[in-house]
Amino acid sequence: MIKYAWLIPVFPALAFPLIVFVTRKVRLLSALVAIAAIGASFVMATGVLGEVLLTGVTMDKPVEYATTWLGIPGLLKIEAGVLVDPLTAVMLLVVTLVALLVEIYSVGYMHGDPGFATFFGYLSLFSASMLGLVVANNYFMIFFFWELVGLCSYLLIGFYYHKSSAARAGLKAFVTNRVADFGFMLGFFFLFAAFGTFNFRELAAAIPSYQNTAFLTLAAVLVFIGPIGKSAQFPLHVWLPDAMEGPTPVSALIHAATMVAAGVYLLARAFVLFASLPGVMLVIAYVGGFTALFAATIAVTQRDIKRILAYSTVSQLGYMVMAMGVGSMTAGMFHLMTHAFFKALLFLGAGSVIHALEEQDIFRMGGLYKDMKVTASTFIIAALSLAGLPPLAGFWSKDEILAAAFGNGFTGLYILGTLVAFLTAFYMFRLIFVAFFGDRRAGLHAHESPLTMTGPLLVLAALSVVAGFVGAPFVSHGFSTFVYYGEPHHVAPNYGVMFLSVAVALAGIGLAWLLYGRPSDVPEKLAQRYRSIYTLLVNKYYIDEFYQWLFRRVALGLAEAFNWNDRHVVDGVFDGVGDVTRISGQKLRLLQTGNLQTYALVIFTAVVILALWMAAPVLGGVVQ
Amino acid sequence: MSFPILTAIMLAPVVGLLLILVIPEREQLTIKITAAAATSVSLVLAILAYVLYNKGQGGLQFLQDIPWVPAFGINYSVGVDGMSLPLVLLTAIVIFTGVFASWDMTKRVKEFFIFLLMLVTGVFGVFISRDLFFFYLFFEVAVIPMYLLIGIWGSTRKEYAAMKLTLYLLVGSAFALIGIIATFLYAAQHLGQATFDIQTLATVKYDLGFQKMAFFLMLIGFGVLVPIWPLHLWSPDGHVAAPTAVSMLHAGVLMKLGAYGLIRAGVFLFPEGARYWAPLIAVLCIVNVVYGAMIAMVQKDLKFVIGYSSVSHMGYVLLGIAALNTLSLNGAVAQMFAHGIMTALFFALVGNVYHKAHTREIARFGGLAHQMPRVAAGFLIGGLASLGLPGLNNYVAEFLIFMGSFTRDQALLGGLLSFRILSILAISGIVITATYILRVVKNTFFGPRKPEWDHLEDAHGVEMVPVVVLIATLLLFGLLPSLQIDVINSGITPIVAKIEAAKAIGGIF
Amino acid sequence: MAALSLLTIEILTAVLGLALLAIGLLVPRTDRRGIGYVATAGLAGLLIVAFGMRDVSGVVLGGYVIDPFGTYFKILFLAAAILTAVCSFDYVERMGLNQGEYYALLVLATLGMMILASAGELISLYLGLELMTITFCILVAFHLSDARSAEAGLKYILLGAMSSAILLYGLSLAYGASGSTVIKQIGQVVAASGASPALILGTIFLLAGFAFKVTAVPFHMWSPDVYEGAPTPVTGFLSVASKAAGFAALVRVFFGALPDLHSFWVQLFMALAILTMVLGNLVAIPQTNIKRLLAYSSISQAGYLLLGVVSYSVLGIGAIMYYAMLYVFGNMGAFMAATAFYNNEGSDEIKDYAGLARRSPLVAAVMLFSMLSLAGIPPMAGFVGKFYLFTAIISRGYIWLAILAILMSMVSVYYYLMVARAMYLGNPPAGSQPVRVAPGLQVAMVVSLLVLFFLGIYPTPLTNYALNSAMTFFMP
Amino acid sequence: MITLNHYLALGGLLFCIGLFGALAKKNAIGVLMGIELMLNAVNINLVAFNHYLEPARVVGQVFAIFVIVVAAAEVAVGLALVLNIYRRRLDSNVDDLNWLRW
Repeated sequence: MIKYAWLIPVFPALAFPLIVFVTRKVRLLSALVAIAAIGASFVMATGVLGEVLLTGVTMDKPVEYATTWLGIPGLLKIEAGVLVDPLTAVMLLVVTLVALLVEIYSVGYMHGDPGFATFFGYLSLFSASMLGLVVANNYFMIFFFWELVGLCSYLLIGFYYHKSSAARAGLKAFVTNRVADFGFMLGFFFLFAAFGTFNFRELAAAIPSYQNTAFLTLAAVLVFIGPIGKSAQFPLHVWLPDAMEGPTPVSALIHAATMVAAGVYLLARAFVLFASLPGVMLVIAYVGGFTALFAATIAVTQRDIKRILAYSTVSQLGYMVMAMGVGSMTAGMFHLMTHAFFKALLFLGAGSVIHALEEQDIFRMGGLYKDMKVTASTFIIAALSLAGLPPLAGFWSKDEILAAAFGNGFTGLYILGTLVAFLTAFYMFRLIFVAFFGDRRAGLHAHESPLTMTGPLLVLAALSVVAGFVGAPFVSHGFSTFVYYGEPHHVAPNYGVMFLSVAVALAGIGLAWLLYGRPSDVPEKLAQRYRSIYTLLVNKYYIDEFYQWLFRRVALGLAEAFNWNDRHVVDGVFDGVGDVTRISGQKLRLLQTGNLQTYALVIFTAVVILALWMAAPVLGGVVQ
Repeated sequence: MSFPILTAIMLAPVVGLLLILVIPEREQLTIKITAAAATSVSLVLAILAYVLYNKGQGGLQFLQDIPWVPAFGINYSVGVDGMSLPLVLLTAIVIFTGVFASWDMTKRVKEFFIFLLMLVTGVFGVFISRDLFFFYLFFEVAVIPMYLLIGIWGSTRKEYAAMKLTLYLLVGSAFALIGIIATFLYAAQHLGQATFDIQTLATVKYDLGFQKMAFFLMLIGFGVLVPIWPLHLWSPDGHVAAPTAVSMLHAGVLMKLGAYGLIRAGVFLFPEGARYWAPLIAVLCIVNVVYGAMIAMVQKDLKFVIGYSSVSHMGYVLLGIAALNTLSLNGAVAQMFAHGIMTALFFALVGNVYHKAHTREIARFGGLAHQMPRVAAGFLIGGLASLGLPGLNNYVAEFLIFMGSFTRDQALLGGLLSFRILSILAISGIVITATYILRVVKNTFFGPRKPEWDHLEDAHGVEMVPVVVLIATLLLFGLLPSLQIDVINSGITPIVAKIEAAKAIGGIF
Repeated sequence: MAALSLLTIEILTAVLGLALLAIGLLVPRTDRRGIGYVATAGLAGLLIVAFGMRDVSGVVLGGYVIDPFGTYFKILFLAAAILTAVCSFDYVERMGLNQGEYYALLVLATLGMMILASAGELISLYLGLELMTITFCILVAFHLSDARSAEAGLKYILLGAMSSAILLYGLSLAYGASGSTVIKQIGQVVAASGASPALILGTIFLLAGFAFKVTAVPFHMWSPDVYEGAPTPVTGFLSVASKAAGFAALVRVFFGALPDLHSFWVQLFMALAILTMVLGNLVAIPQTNIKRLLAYSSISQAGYLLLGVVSYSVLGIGAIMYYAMLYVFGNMGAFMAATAFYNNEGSDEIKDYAGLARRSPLVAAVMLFSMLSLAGIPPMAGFVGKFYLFTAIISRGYIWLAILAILMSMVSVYYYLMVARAMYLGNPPAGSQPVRVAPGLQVAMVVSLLVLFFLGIYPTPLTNYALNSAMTFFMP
Repeated sequence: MITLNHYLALGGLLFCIGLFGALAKKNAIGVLMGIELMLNAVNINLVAFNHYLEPARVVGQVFAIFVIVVAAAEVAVGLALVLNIYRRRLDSNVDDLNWLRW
């Protein structure tokens, strides 16, 4: 199976042109093509995972094969290759599974949309790029697909291109990521300059023995900029909340479960690079930790259901990055997996709600539980999982991160993580209490979504419950012995940490119940009391405004200045030369007076001048 | 002797031109078809040559020599190597699509196609010449038709732009001519025989002072064409004023003449001079890239955006030349090709919109994707190409240039500045490019539908030929770059060999 | 008697001229148009004869040199004369005067140039010069009904006379300094006994005299006025032929008699060349009258030709010869187009040329390509000529001079394109008919156009001919 | 004893006088006469040189005679043109000959 792993991206890659050029007119057929393709990939992916497990392919003994895509003898060899190790296998499974479910869900969600077929085309293109990114065996290839997923995200965010806001959000997402990619690209240029290869394993072999730490640090930091953008870490997180302009399935698949996780995946892939540089690791850890807290605080005050989930996503991604930073690649990937399931579930649930209500402001919802039982219950399960209550998936993965932070002596980050856990529980249940309980708002008549939509919800719900067990501490040969860096280490369960995290989670839920569980005016009072903080949070720390100012005033101002310079100064100089020529012509022409005696005079004067010029040496000789 | 395929490529337009001369003016369709036929012959032959070219063997192929002016050692000698072959192909593609892009031309059609074919003949000639004299001669042949084409069929400030363009190009070429003659005389002394054959000239050992002088002359001469800042102003004005097909040919091919000449007659003949001036080129190329892109960001007219984006993109070519190593030079040539195709695509589409909407003011557009989805898609793809999206030809080119210039680790200004810093600055252009291109796409094609444009019909029928052909080309070489790079590399190798053989001298600063 | 056979061309030309004079008096006014045809035919015949004698060389009476160099120029003069004659048919009829005289003078002027080109001795040189000048100034003033023509004539005769006075003074000094009027002997004397101050002074006077004929700045000032006032075909003839003759004589005297002083006069000529190129081109820009524009452009052309002298080499002379020859076709082409236009519109103002391309593609094309040739844009012959000239001076190390020259020729592109702009970009005035051109003139225009293209694309034959002739001039 | 230089000085003087006349006289006829003086100055030179350098051969004198003849022809044409213009404008002032300029 593994030796056909390269087919996994190929299926959806073929589906895209097929849909766009052939079946676009036939809507349902297009959907089928897309689903069939990703389904095939899913089957392959499971097969690959199975083979990895059975044939004992481990992180140290991966399977790799490649063909040269572009080569310049002796200088450059760029491979198109496949690298399969447990990391890849897991990632493949997660991506194909979520993608499959989301596409099925979309049949119901997008039904009736004019761009139905195109939508599935884009989804297929995205899946292809994402899977390509996952199987990539070198930096160049990963960057290649990295950019392509960026493109798909741009296309899908701007899918409703008639909405200016959507178009703007797409642009913002692409440009923000571009900034990050610039860093990423420089990063692996530095690596190439130092080692002359892009290949992960060759680099992994070479890096430990490389002396010039400063150079390597520079490279590592630059590479890390990539994830900062893709995984929406502070300060490049701004694009992700706006990305919610896209259709909800897109938010679920791309901007929650898979693409945004690509950054974390890259960190895992390049882990050898960072692991050797404690300083960089620290940076990563704190960027992640800070983002987690920062985003959580914003999520607390948002009203739009998708934005709350978006900030929660940012926050959780921060968690994963932090996990990488504290040195536990296992924990990071583990959380990536579980998060993929329950966050996708949350978004799809939200989508189902929006689909029913055409409404996104949670404070205009309420009592949805009565009308949409499936949606609501699955949503709650996912929320509990995210909040980290045992025995749900989220609990295990988050606990592993906290344990790692604590265990590796990052106490500060540990506390911070715990705080985030509290906030997470709080804002999730704030959402739930407001939207799903309480009494119906007037004018809103919700109805449960069709099976195509609820089906995926149920599957994901199941996963959100069980997925955690693969990595539970009491499982001897679990996730941690499967996906790891360096030595497979089985961390012993740290019950203190477990207990505390559960406690804070419960506390959060309780607080949410106190404030929002029943009618009360406390929230308003608090908002009044701490107005400054409240506005700061509502306005997301004014970071968007800052970037706006930076672009409009600074960048465009500079551009205008350049433009003026080009049009007036530079052009002025060259046109000036032309004018001088022309004018001097007009002036010189006046010498031609028309009077023949003047002409004669000129002639004789010239003769005299020439004579003197020639005679000068002779006369000079006479004088001496 | 075998079939002179290159001469045929060049003369096919001439034949078409002569045929059109005898077709009465009112037979517009016949004229257009004749032009299309002539150019398609060139295209087919060019593709044939590209396929038949023996990469393994490399070097100049499809040679043909006819003694021309023995007294001066001038021969009509043609041949292509890995560097010129892609550019011949580029020219063929662009002119072919250009004819279709000007299918809706109705004003003085006969003269238009006559001049157009005259122009392209010159361009072909430049790329296939192995003889510096003919190289220059063909180049100049291309200039005057350009003046008339822009002057008669142009749009905004056409007469001013046409004159400006012509004078810039001619003054520039003047320096190149001096350089060529000086080289010729120098070589004639050392070889004891008069020759203009580039390969032979390259065997001469020019002393350092001469190299500095000659390369500088070439730099100005061909730099104007590239266009190198601050000699670039003819290009935005020219692009904007020129009619669609001419803009395509002009931005698509003519600028490449400059870069090509700079490599062929500059770097190849005077490697040491090149080393000496490289830092200057590098600095100017940053201005091109960043400054050009910034200016493009605030343009109001679609064509001005594309015009300045060309300035910016050709900056990458300059960077590739300045870095003077295999990767970068491969990238530079690839970028010439890729940019040519990409920008031709842009101009074809903008021309299409302009022809129907009679305006190019971005502010007036918006939501055009509703009325013209195909145009929008094409434009978006062009935009993605120009911002260097993987999977499209430009990415490969830019990537190679960046790699090349980045791996060049040279200290400038006594260590104050490193070449690597310069290349990083230049690479930052990809961000600005993404910004302005996608902003234009957003403001022009996305957003709510504007009823005032409902009368616009989407590109269809013949109008789609350029779009399809050009996009297909971008994808082909973007997904299978080795088809392109292997050829180019076979042409770059000897040049790099000369550069490495040259004694390592410091740059101007 | 072998000596006389060397003079075949001159004798026949004289005969033709006198014959035309006689015919002009004999035939009735009604069908005098035929005279033009006779003249053309005769000149064509002479051209053939001259071409037949292109390799003959010998000396008549010790002072009159027949050599390929001279014959080359004779061919040039005849070509120019033929084009002028063809160009004059309608024009002279419009002037409605005794056509016999006109063509006779034309032919005699040609004879003067021939003598000038072959004169190996100062007296005959002077005679040739004056024959040319006097006939020309009658031709210039030929348009009796037009006061401007008369003014031009008077200016030409007065200034011409002054300049020849200067020239004569120079000749007398040269004679005095060397005791001989035979150029070769003067050369030997100078080589033997060096240069006396008197001779240097004489050199300067000679230079001034020739500079006047070749319209080198600042001795050019007569030419714009005369060119504008004169009948258009005459202007054309004057601008190409008398200039070429001037150069022929100049080269003979300076390269033949004063090679040992070249370090002196080369720098003088360089100064003149620079002034001529710069001023000629700059002042041409603001012109609005096509003849005056061409006048200034032909001044600047003289500047380029002087570069050949400055280079002081075989290549230089060859370049001069090549350039002069194609300059005949380039300039005459432009003047023929101008004449054709004048015959229809009665105007020489550039603004009236608006939309000419639509009214008469041929005339417009001839004007355009002739001007491109003058500007030195490939594939026109002018490019090759300039290429040789620049090569010649760069080979002498004057790169800066070459750059200046070529920049100036780019300036010239500007004002030539201004005409092209009117013809192609402008729109014809409402209700204008197509320009009709007499068949003879059409043929002539097409021929000169073809020559320009041919010499531009395949210059080899003329190149070789010019270079070989230059060679024989240096080492007879 | 009169030497060659005396003659040359005379010639030079005459040339300058003629030149002055040519430049200063406003009447076209006057200008023509000035030019005649210049030509005569040349003749003096020629004859003097001939006499002092190589009395045997008469090259210089022949030259002088040619000059005289040609000068006559020149004057003839010149006068004709002056007459033509005089008929037209009833004056022969060279300052008024400026229709053609710039």
